[in-house]
Amino acid sequence: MARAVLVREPIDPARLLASVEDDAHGAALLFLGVVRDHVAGRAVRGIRYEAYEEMAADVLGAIVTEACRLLGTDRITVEHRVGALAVGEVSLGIAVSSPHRAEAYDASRYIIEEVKRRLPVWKQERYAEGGEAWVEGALPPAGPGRGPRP
Amino acid sequence: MARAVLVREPIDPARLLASVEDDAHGAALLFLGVVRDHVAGRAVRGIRYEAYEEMAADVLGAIVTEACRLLGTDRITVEHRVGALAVGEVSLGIAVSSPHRAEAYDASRYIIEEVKRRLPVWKQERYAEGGEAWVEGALPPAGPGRGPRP
Amino acid sequence: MPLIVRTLFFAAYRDLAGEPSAEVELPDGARVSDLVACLRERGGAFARLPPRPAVALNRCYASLEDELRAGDEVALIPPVAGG
Amino acid sequence: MPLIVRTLFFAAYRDLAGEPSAEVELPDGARVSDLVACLRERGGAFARLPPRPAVALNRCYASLEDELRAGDEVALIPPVAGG
Repeated sequence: MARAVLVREPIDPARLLASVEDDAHGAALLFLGVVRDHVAGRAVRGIRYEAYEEMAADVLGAIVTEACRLLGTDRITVEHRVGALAVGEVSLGIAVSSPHRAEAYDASRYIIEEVKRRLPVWKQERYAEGGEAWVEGALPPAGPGRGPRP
Repeated sequence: MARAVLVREPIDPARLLASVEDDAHGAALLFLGVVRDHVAGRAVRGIRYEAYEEMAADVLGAIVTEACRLLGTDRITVEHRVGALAVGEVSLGIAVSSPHRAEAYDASRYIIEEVKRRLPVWKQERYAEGGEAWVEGALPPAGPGRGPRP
Repeated sequence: MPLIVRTLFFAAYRDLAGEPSAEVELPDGARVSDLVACLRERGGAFARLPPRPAVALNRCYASLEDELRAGDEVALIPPVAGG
Repeated sequence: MPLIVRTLFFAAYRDLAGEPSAEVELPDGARVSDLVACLRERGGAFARLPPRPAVALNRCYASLEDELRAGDEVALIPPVAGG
Protein backbone atom coordinates (compact mmCIF):
# COMPACT_ATOMS: atom_id res chain seq x y z
CA MET A 1 0.00 0.00 0.00
CA ALA A 2 2.81 2.44 0.72
CA ARG A 3 3.62 4.58 -2.30
CA ALA A 4 6.61 6.83 -2.97
CA VAL A 5 6.98 8.54 -6.32
CA LEU A 6 8.53 11.45 -8.15
CA VAL A 7 5.94 13.38 -10.12
CA ARG A 8 5.99 16.07 -12.81
CA GLU A 9 2.38 17.18 -12.38
CA PRO A 10 1.05 19.24 -9.45
CA ILE A 11 0.59 17.37 -6.17
CA ASP A 12 -3.02 17.09 -4.98
CA PRO A 13 -3.13 17.18 -1.15
CA ALA A 14 -6.68 15.83 -0.93
CA ARG A 15 -5.76 12.81 -3.03
CA LEU A 16 -2.72 12.12 -0.85
CA LEU A 17 -4.87 12.17 2.28
CA ALA A 18 -7.53 9.98 0.70
CA SER A 19 -4.90 7.43 -0.29
CA VAL A 20 -4.01 6.71 3.36
CA GLU A 21 -7.55 6.64 4.77
CA ASP A 22 -8.34 3.59 6.86
CA ASP A 23 -11.35 3.06 9.13
CA ALA A 24 -9.07 1.43 11.69
CA HIS A 25 -6.91 4.56 11.94
CA GLY A 26 -7.56 7.46 14.28
CA ALA A 27 -4.83 9.83 13.13
CA ALA A 28 -3.87 11.20 9.73
CA LEU A 29 -1.07 13.66 9.10
CA LEU A 30 -0.28 15.54 5.92
CA PHE A 31 2.95 17.47 5.46
CA LEU A 32 3.37 19.83 2.52
CA GLY A 33 6.60 21.45 1.46
CA VAL A 34 5.74 24.62 -0.41
CA VAL A 35 7.82 26.97 -2.58
CA ARG A 36 8.38 30.19 -0.63
CA ASP A 37 8.43 33.68 -2.07
CA HIS A 38 11.80 34.55 -0.57
CA VAL A 39 14.96 32.95 0.73
CA ALA A 40 17.41 34.72 3.00
CA GLY A 41 15.80 38.03 2.16
CA ARG A 42 15.88 37.57 -1.62
CA ALA A 43 12.59 37.51 -3.51
CA VAL A 44 12.13 34.22 -5.35
CA ARG A 45 9.82 33.66 -8.29
CA GLY A 46 10.15 29.91 -8.44
CA ILE A 47 12.29 26.84 -7.93
CA ARG A 48 13.36 24.19 -10.40
CA TYR A 49 13.74 20.74 -8.87
CA GLU A 50 16.06 18.25 -10.54
CA ALA A 51 16.45 14.60 -9.55
CA TYR A 52 18.65 11.66 -10.36
CA GLU A 53 15.33 10.10 -11.09
CA GLU A 54 16.08 6.38 -11.12
CA MET A 55 18.10 6.56 -7.91
CA ALA A 56 15.71 9.01 -6.22
CA ALA A 57 12.81 6.64 -6.78
CA ASP A 58 14.78 3.87 -5.06
CA VAL A 59 15.89 6.08 -2.17
CA LEU A 60 12.39 7.47 -1.62
CA GLY A 61 11.05 3.91 -1.60
CA ALA A 62 13.66 2.89 0.97
CA ILE A 63 12.85 5.87 3.19
CA VAL A 64 9.16 5.02 3.10
CA THR A 65 9.83 1.37 3.90
CA GLU A 66 11.83 2.46 6.94
CA ALA A 67 9.05 4.85 7.96
CA CYS A 68 6.46 2.06 7.70
CA ARG A 69 8.41 0.20 10.36
CA LEU A 70 8.22 3.26 12.63
CA LEU A 71 4.55 3.74 11.85
CA GLY A 72 3.53 0.13 12.26
CA THR A 73 1.31 0.38 9.16
CA ASP A 74 1.86 0.74 5.43
CA ARG A 75 -0.45 3.72 5.05
CA ILE A 76 2.08 6.16 3.66
CA THR A 77 2.03 8.11 0.42
CA VAL A 78 4.90 10.39 -0.56
CA GLU A 79 5.13 12.46 -3.71
CA HIS A 80 8.10 14.65 -4.60
CA ARG A 81 7.67 16.96 -7.52
CA VAL A 82 10.38 17.68 -10.08
CA GLY A 83 10.54 20.41 -12.72
CA ALA A 84 9.75 24.12 -12.55
CA LEU A 85 7.52 25.18 -9.64
CA ALA A 86 6.04 28.60 -8.92
CA VAL A 87 5.74 30.22 -5.50
CA GLY A 88 2.99 28.51 -3.48
CA GLU A 89 3.23 25.21 -5.33
CA VAL A 90 3.74 21.99 -3.38
CA SER A 91 7.15 20.39 -3.85
CA LEU A 92 6.72 17.51 -1.40
CA GLY A 93 3.64 15.86 0.06
CA ILE A 94 3.78 13.27 2.83
CA ALA A 95 0.55 11.62 3.99
CA VAL A 96 0.49 9.02 6.75
CA SER A 97 -2.22 7.47 8.86
CA SER A 98 -2.06 5.20 11.86
CA PRO A 99 -4.19 3.99 14.74
CA HIS A 100 -2.57 6.52 17.09
CA ARG A 101 -1.04 9.96 16.68
CA ALA A 102 2.47 9.51 18.11
CA GLU A 103 3.51 7.09 15.37
CA ALA A 104 2.02 9.32 12.69
CA TYR A 105 4.08 12.33 13.78
CA ASP A 106 7.24 10.24 14.16
CA ALA A 107 6.93 8.61 10.75
CA SER A 108 6.10 11.86 8.96
CA ARG A 109 9.02 13.66 10.55
CA TYR A 110 11.36 10.76 9.77
CA ILE A 111 10.45 10.96 6.09
CA ILE A 112 11.02 14.69 5.71
CA GLU A 113 14.34 14.55 7.60
CA GLU A 114 15.61 11.62 5.51
CA VAL A 115 14.46 13.27 2.28
CA LYS A 116 16.53 16.33 3.18
CA ARG A 117 19.49 14.15 4.14
CA ARG A 118 19.75 11.66 1.31
CA LEU A 119 17.28 12.06 -1.56
CA PRO A 120 19.30 12.83 -4.72
CA VAL A 121 17.31 15.93 -5.60
CA TRP A 122 18.57 19.46 -6.13
CA LYS A 123 16.88 22.79 -6.37
CA GLN A 124 17.71 25.89 -8.30
CA GLU A 125 16.20 29.12 -7.01
CA ARG A 126 15.09 31.63 -9.61
CA TYR A 127 15.17 35.15 -8.29
CA ALA A 128 12.62 37.85 -8.94
CA GLU A 129 15.37 40.30 -9.84
CA GLY A 130 16.79 37.79 -12.35
CA GLY A 131 19.45 35.13 -12.06
CA GLU A 132 19.35 31.74 -10.44
CA ALA A 133 21.45 29.60 -8.13
CA TRP A 134 21.65 26.03 -6.96
CA VAL A 135 20.76 25.75 -3.29
CA GLU A 136 23.67 24.62 -1.13
CA GLY A 137 22.38 21.35 0.26
CA ALA A 138 23.36 18.58 2.64
CA LEU A 139 26.28 16.25 2.11
CA PRO A 140 24.68 12.85 1.53
CA PRO A 141 25.91 9.79 3.42
CA ALA A 142 28.74 7.76 1.97
CA GLY A 143 27.82 4.27 0.91
CA PRO A 144 28.97 1.20 2.80
CA GLY A 145 31.52 0.25 0.16
CA ARG A 146 30.87 -2.48 -2.38
CA GLY A 147 33.27 -5.01 -0.87
CA PRO A 148 35.71 -7.25 -2.71
CA ARG A 149 35.19 -8.31 -6.29
CA PRO A 150 33.06 -11.48 -6.46
CA MET B 1 -5.29 35.21 11.99
CA ALA B 2 -5.20 32.18 14.28
CA ARG B 3 -8.62 30.56 14.63
CA ALA B 4 -9.84 27.96 17.10
CA VAL B 5 -13.48 26.90 17.10
CA LEU B 6 -15.90 24.15 18.03
CA VAL B 7 -18.08 23.17 15.08
CA ARG B 8 -21.22 21.11 14.57
CA GLU B 9 -20.83 20.66 10.81
CA PRO B 10 -18.28 18.36 9.13
CA ILE B 11 -14.70 19.60 9.10
CA ASP B 12 -13.29 20.32 5.62
CA PRO B 13 -9.55 19.49 5.54
CA ALA B 14 -8.90 21.43 2.33
CA ARG B 15 -10.45 24.57 3.80
CA LEU B 16 -8.31 24.23 6.94
CA LEU B 17 -5.16 23.98 4.85
CA ALA B 18 -6.17 26.90 2.65
CA SER B 19 -6.76 29.05 5.74
CA VAL B 20 -3.10 28.85 6.79
CA GLU B 21 -1.54 29.31 3.34
CA ASP B 22 1.14 31.98 3.17
CA ASP B 23 3.61 32.62 0.35
CA ALA B 24 6.33 33.25 2.94
CA HIS B 25 5.87 29.77 4.44
CA GLY B 26 7.64 26.66 3.26
CA ALA B 27 5.93 24.09 5.46
CA ALA B 28 2.29 23.27 6.10
CA LEU B 29 1.08 20.50 8.36
CA LEU B 30 -2.45 19.15 8.74
CA PHE B 31 -3.42 16.78 11.52
CA LEU B 32 -6.77 15.01 11.43
CA GLY B 33 -8.28 13.02 14.27
CA VAL B 34 -10.67 10.51 12.76
CA VAL B 35 -13.35 8.27 14.32
CA ARG B 36 -12.07 4.69 14.27
CA ASP B 37 -14.15 1.58 13.62
CA HIS B 38 -12.99 -0.20 16.74
CA VAL B 39 -11.56 0.49 20.17
CA ALA B 40 -9.79 -2.13 22.25
CA GLY B 41 -11.16 -4.85 20.01
CA ARG B 42 -14.79 -3.67 20.13
CA ALA B 43 -16.50 -2.62 16.92
CA VAL B 44 -17.63 1.01 17.09
CA ARG B 45 -20.31 2.56 14.90
CA GLY B 46 -19.77 6.14 15.97
CA ILE B 47 -18.79 8.58 18.68
CA ARG B 48 -20.76 11.39 20.22
CA TYR B 49 -18.62 14.35 21.29
CA GLU B 50 -19.91 16.62 24.03
CA ALA B 51 -18.25 19.85 25.15
CA TYR B 52 -18.59 22.42 27.88
CA GLU B 53 -18.87 24.71 24.93
CA GLU B 54 -18.23 28.15 26.41
CA MET B 55 -15.21 26.96 28.37
CA ALA B 56 -13.91 24.73 25.56
CA ALA B 57 -13.87 27.68 23.18
CA ASP B 58 -11.75 29.63 25.69
CA VAL B 59 -9.38 26.73 26.37
CA LEU B 60 -8.94 25.96 22.66
CA GLY B 61 -8.17 29.63 22.07
CA ALA B 62 -5.58 29.62 24.85
CA ILE B 63 -3.93 26.47 23.48
CA VAL B 64 -3.68 28.01 20.02
CA THR B 65 -2.24 31.24 21.42
CA GLU B 66 0.44 29.21 23.19
CA ALA B 67 1.12 27.24 19.99
CA CYS B 68 1.53 30.47 18.01
CA ARG B 69 4.40 31.38 20.31
CA LEU B 70 6.06 28.01 19.55
CA LEU B 71 5.36 28.41 15.84
CA GLY B 72 6.53 31.98 15.55
CA THR B 73 3.53 32.80 13.31
CA ASP B 74 -0.23 33.08 13.74
CA ARG B 75 -1.04 30.73 10.88
CA ILE B 76 -2.99 28.16 12.87
CA THR B 77 -6.54 26.94 12.40
CA VAL B 78 -8.07 24.39 14.74
CA GLU B 79 -11.57 22.97 14.54
CA HIS B 80 -13.00 20.47 17.01
CA ARG B 81 -16.29 18.91 16.10
CA VAL B 82 -19.08 18.17 18.59
CA GLY B 83 -22.19 16.04 18.17
CA ALA B 84 -22.67 12.58 16.68
CA LEU B 85 -19.90 11.42 14.31
CA ALA B 86 -19.79 8.28 12.19
CA VAL B 87 -16.72 6.11 11.61
CA GLY B 88 -14.28 7.88 9.28
CA GLU B 89 -15.49 11.39 10.15
CA VAL B 90 -12.99 14.00 11.31
CA SER B 91 -13.32 14.98 14.97
CA LEU B 92 -10.34 17.34 15.12
CA GLY B 93 -8.44 19.25 12.45
CA ILE B 94 -5.24 21.18 13.12
CA ALA B 95 -3.64 23.15 10.30
CA VAL B 96 -0.44 25.12 10.78
CA SER B 97 2.06 26.71 8.45
CA SER B 98 5.43 28.27 9.07
CA PRO B 99 8.58 29.26 7.25
CA HIS B 100 10.33 26.05 8.36
CA ARG B 101 9.21 22.54 9.19
CA ALA B 102 10.50 22.02 12.73
CA GLU B 103 8.24 24.68 14.20
CA ALA B 104 5.25 23.36 12.27
CA TYR B 105 5.65 19.86 13.71
CA ASP B 106 6.27 21.18 17.23
CA ALA B 107 3.25 23.49 17.22
CA SER B 108 0.92 20.87 15.73
CA ARG B 109 1.99 18.28 18.26
CA TYR B 110 1.66 20.76 21.11
CA ILE B 111 -1.94 21.48 20.15
CA ILE B 112 -3.04 17.85 19.97
CA GLU B 113 -1.35 16.98 23.26
CA GLU B 114 -2.89 19.96 25.06
CA VAL B 115 -6.32 19.23 23.57
CA LYS B 116 -6.12 15.71 25.02
CA ARG B 117 -4.89 17.04 28.36
CA ARG B 118 -7.21 19.95 29.06
CA LEU B 119 -9.98 20.61 26.55
CA PRO B 120 -13.32 20.09 28.34
CA VAL B 121 -14.68 17.66 25.77
CA TRP B 122 -15.92 14.12 26.30
CA LYS B 123 -16.69 11.27 23.97
CA GLN B 124 -19.23 8.51 24.17
CA GLU B 125 -18.49 5.45 22.07
CA ARG B 126 -21.47 3.75 20.46
CA TYR B 127 -20.84 0.08 19.87
CA ALA B 128 -21.87 -1.90 16.83
CA GLU B 129 -23.35 -4.61 19.04
CA GLY B 130 -25.40 -1.97 20.89
CA GLY B 131 -24.73 0.02 24.02
CA GLU B 132 -22.51 2.99 24.60
CA ALA B 133 -19.94 4.19 27.10
CA TRP B 134 -18.11 7.38 28.02
CA VAL B 135 -14.44 7.08 27.23
CA GLU B 136 -12.23 7.18 30.32
CA GLY B 137 -10.22 10.32 29.73
CA ALA B 138 -7.39 12.32 31.24
CA LEU B 139 -7.61 14.11 34.57
CA PRO B 140 -7.46 17.79 33.66
CA PRO B 141 -5.08 20.13 35.50
CA ALA B 142 -6.27 21.82 38.67
CA GLY B 143 -6.61 25.58 38.47
CA PRO B 144 -4.25 27.93 40.24
CA GLY B 145 -6.81 28.86 42.89
CA ARG B 146 -8.77 32.10 42.79
CA GLY B 147 -6.92 33.74 45.67
CA PRO B 148 -8.44 35.76 48.50
CA ARG B 149 -11.71 37.58 48.18
CA PRO B 150 -11.17 41.08 46.77
CA MET C 1 -26.48 35.24 53.75
CA PRO C 2 -26.68 31.97 51.80
CA LEU C 3 -25.18 31.68 48.31
CA ILE C 4 -26.93 30.22 45.28
CA VAL C 5 -24.40 28.58 42.96
CA ARG C 6 -25.26 27.27 39.52
CA THR C 7 -23.58 23.90 39.01
CA LEU C 8 -23.10 22.16 35.66
CA PHE C 9 -22.74 18.44 35.03
CA PHE C 10 -21.23 16.99 31.87
CA ALA C 11 -20.94 13.59 30.24
CA ALA C 12 -20.71 10.76 32.80
CA TYR C 13 -21.42 13.17 35.65
CA ARG C 14 -24.58 14.40 33.96
CA ASP C 15 -25.69 10.79 33.59
CA LEU C 16 -25.14 10.34 37.33
CA ALA C 17 -26.89 13.59 38.24
CA GLY C 18 -29.74 12.87 35.86
CA GLU C 19 -29.80 16.54 34.87
CA PRO C 20 -27.38 18.98 33.21
CA SER C 21 -27.37 21.55 36.00
CA ALA C 22 -28.53 22.32 39.51
CA GLU C 23 -28.86 25.37 41.74
CA VAL C 24 -27.15 24.66 45.04
CA GLU C 25 -27.65 26.74 48.16
CA LEU C 26 -24.60 27.04 50.40
CA PRO C 27 -23.68 29.07 53.47
CA ASP C 28 -21.59 32.18 53.02
CA GLY C 29 -17.88 31.33 52.96
CA ALA C 30 -18.44 27.90 51.39
CA ARG C 31 -15.72 26.46 49.18
CA VAL C 32 -16.03 24.39 46.01
CA SER C 33 -15.35 21.29 48.09
CA ASP C 34 -18.40 22.13 50.22
CA LEU C 35 -20.52 22.28 47.08
CA VAL C 36 -19.35 18.81 46.05
CA ALA C 37 -19.98 17.44 49.55
CA CYS C 38 -23.44 18.99 49.58
CA LEU C 39 -24.32 17.33 46.26
CA ARG C 40 -23.04 13.94 47.39
CA GLU C 41 -25.15 14.19 50.56
CA ARG C 42 -28.28 14.43 48.41
CA GLY C 43 -27.81 10.67 48.06
CA GLY C 44 -29.04 8.49 45.20
CA ALA C 45 -26.94 8.76 42.06
CA PHE C 46 -25.37 12.01 43.34
CA ALA C 47 -23.62 9.94 46.00
CA ARG C 48 -21.65 8.30 43.19
CA LEU C 49 -20.01 11.58 42.17
CA PRO C 50 -16.34 11.40 43.11
CA PRO C 51 -15.42 13.18 46.35
CA ARG C 52 -12.71 15.26 44.66
CA PRO C 53 -13.59 15.82 41.01
CA ALA C 54 -11.82 18.26 38.73
CA VAL C 55 -13.75 21.51 38.72
CA ALA C 56 -14.09 24.69 36.72
CA LEU C 57 -15.13 27.99 38.24
CA ASN C 58 -16.55 30.52 35.82
CA ARG C 59 -15.11 28.50 32.91
CA CYS C 60 -11.55 28.20 34.21
CA TYR C 61 -10.02 25.17 35.87
CA ALA C 62 -10.14 25.79 39.61
CA SER C 63 -9.23 24.35 42.95
CA LEU C 64 -11.61 22.61 45.35
CA GLU C 65 -10.31 25.01 47.98
CA ASP C 66 -11.53 28.09 46.12
CA GLU C 67 -14.11 30.12 48.00
CA LEU C 68 -17.44 30.59 46.26
CA ARG C 69 -19.12 33.91 45.56
CA ALA C 70 -22.62 34.82 44.54
CA GLY C 71 -23.19 34.31 40.84
CA ASP C 72 -20.41 31.77 40.37
CA GLU C 73 -20.83 29.05 37.76
CA VAL C 74 -19.22 25.81 38.87
CA ALA C 75 -18.76 22.82 36.58
CA LEU C 76 -17.82 19.32 37.62
CA ILE C 77 -15.39 18.11 34.96
CA PRO C 78 -15.06 14.38 34.30
CA PRO C 79 -11.70 13.24 32.91
CA VAL C 80 -11.50 14.87 29.49
CA ALA C 81 -11.34 12.99 26.18
CA GLY C 82 -11.19 15.44 23.32
CA GLY C 83 -9.31 14.99 20.07
CA MET D 1 41.78 -4.46 -20.34
CA PRO D 2 40.51 -0.90 -19.90
CA LEU D 3 37.10 -0.17 -18.38
CA ILE D 4 34.53 2.18 -19.84
CA VAL D 5 32.47 3.77 -17.07
CA ARG D 6 29.41 5.87 -17.70
CA THR D 7 29.49 8.91 -15.44
CA LEU D 8 26.52 11.17 -14.65
CA PHE D 9 26.60 14.81 -13.57
CA PHE D 10 23.73 16.56 -11.84
CA ALA D 11 22.78 20.10 -10.91
CA ALA D 12 25.82 22.27 -10.11
CA TYR D 13 28.18 19.51 -11.26
CA ARG D 14 26.42 19.25 -14.60
CA ASP D 15 26.80 23.00 -15.00
CA LEU D 16 30.54 22.58 -14.35
CA ALA D 17 30.89 19.61 -16.68
CA GLY D 18 28.80 21.30 -19.35
CA GLU D 19 27.13 17.98 -20.12
CA PRO D 20 24.94 15.51 -18.24
CA SER D 21 27.17 12.48 -18.71
CA ALA D 22 30.51 11.26 -19.96
CA GLU D 23 32.13 7.95 -20.85
CA VAL D 24 35.41 7.62 -19.01
CA GLU D 25 38.08 5.06 -19.86
CA LEU D 26 40.08 3.76 -16.90
CA PRO D 27 42.64 1.02 -16.37
CA ASP D 28 41.47 -2.29 -14.92
CA GLY D 29 41.39 -2.13 -11.12
CA ALA D 30 40.58 1.59 -11.03
CA ARG D 31 38.56 2.93 -8.10
CA VAL D 32 35.89 5.62 -8.05
CA SER D 33 38.49 8.06 -6.76
CA ASP D 34 40.57 7.39 -9.90
CA LEU D 35 37.56 8.26 -12.03
CA VAL D 36 37.16 11.60 -10.23
CA ALA D 37 40.90 12.32 -10.56
CA CYS D 38 40.79 11.48 -14.26
CA LEU D 39 37.89 13.90 -14.82
CA ARG D 40 39.62 16.71 -12.90
CA GLU D 41 42.74 16.20 -15.01
CA ARG D 42 40.72 17.01 -18.13
CA GLY D 43 41.08 20.61 -16.97
CA GLY D 44 38.78 23.49 -17.77
CA ALA D 45 35.53 23.46 -15.80
CA PHE D 46 36.11 19.80 -14.86
CA ALA D 47 39.04 20.92 -12.73
CA ARG D 48 36.51 22.71 -10.52
CA LEU D 49 34.80 19.45 -9.53
CA PRO D 50 35.61 18.75 -5.88
CA PRO D 51 38.39 16.20 -5.29
CA ARG D 52 36.20 14.05 -3.05
CA PRO D 53 32.55 14.44 -4.06
CA ALA D 54 29.76 12.21 -2.80
CA VAL D 55 29.21 9.45 -5.32
CA ALA D 56 26.65 6.85 -6.28
CA LEU D 57 27.55 3.55 -7.92
CA ASN D 58 24.74 1.88 -9.83
CA ARG D 59 22.23 4.13 -8.06
CA CYS D 60 23.39 3.51 -4.50
CA TYR D 61 25.54 5.80 -2.39
CA ALA D 62 29.07 4.47 -2.59
CA SER D 63 32.60 5.02 -1.40
CA LEU D 64 35.39 6.65 -3.37
CA GLU D 65 37.44 3.56 -2.53
CA ASP D 66 35.07 1.20 -4.34
CA GLU D 67 36.64 -0.66 -7.24
CA LEU D 68 34.99 -0.14 -10.60
CA ARG D 69 33.75 -2.89 -12.91
CA ALA D 70 32.72 -2.92 -16.53
CA GLY D 71 29.22 -1.55 -17.02
CA ASP D 72 29.14 0.48 -13.81
CA GLU D 73 27.14 3.69 -13.71
CA VAL D 74 28.77 6.30 -11.52
CA ALA D 75 27.09 9.55 -10.50
CA LEU D 76 28.75 12.53 -8.89
CA ILE D 77 26.27 13.78 -6.29
CA PRO D 78 26.32 17.44 -5.25
CA PRO D 79 25.03 18.20 -1.75
CA VAL D 80 21.33 17.26 -1.90
CA ALA D 81 18.45 19.69 -1.42
CA GLY D 82 15.15 17.85 -1.76
CA GLY D 83 11.97 18.60 0.14
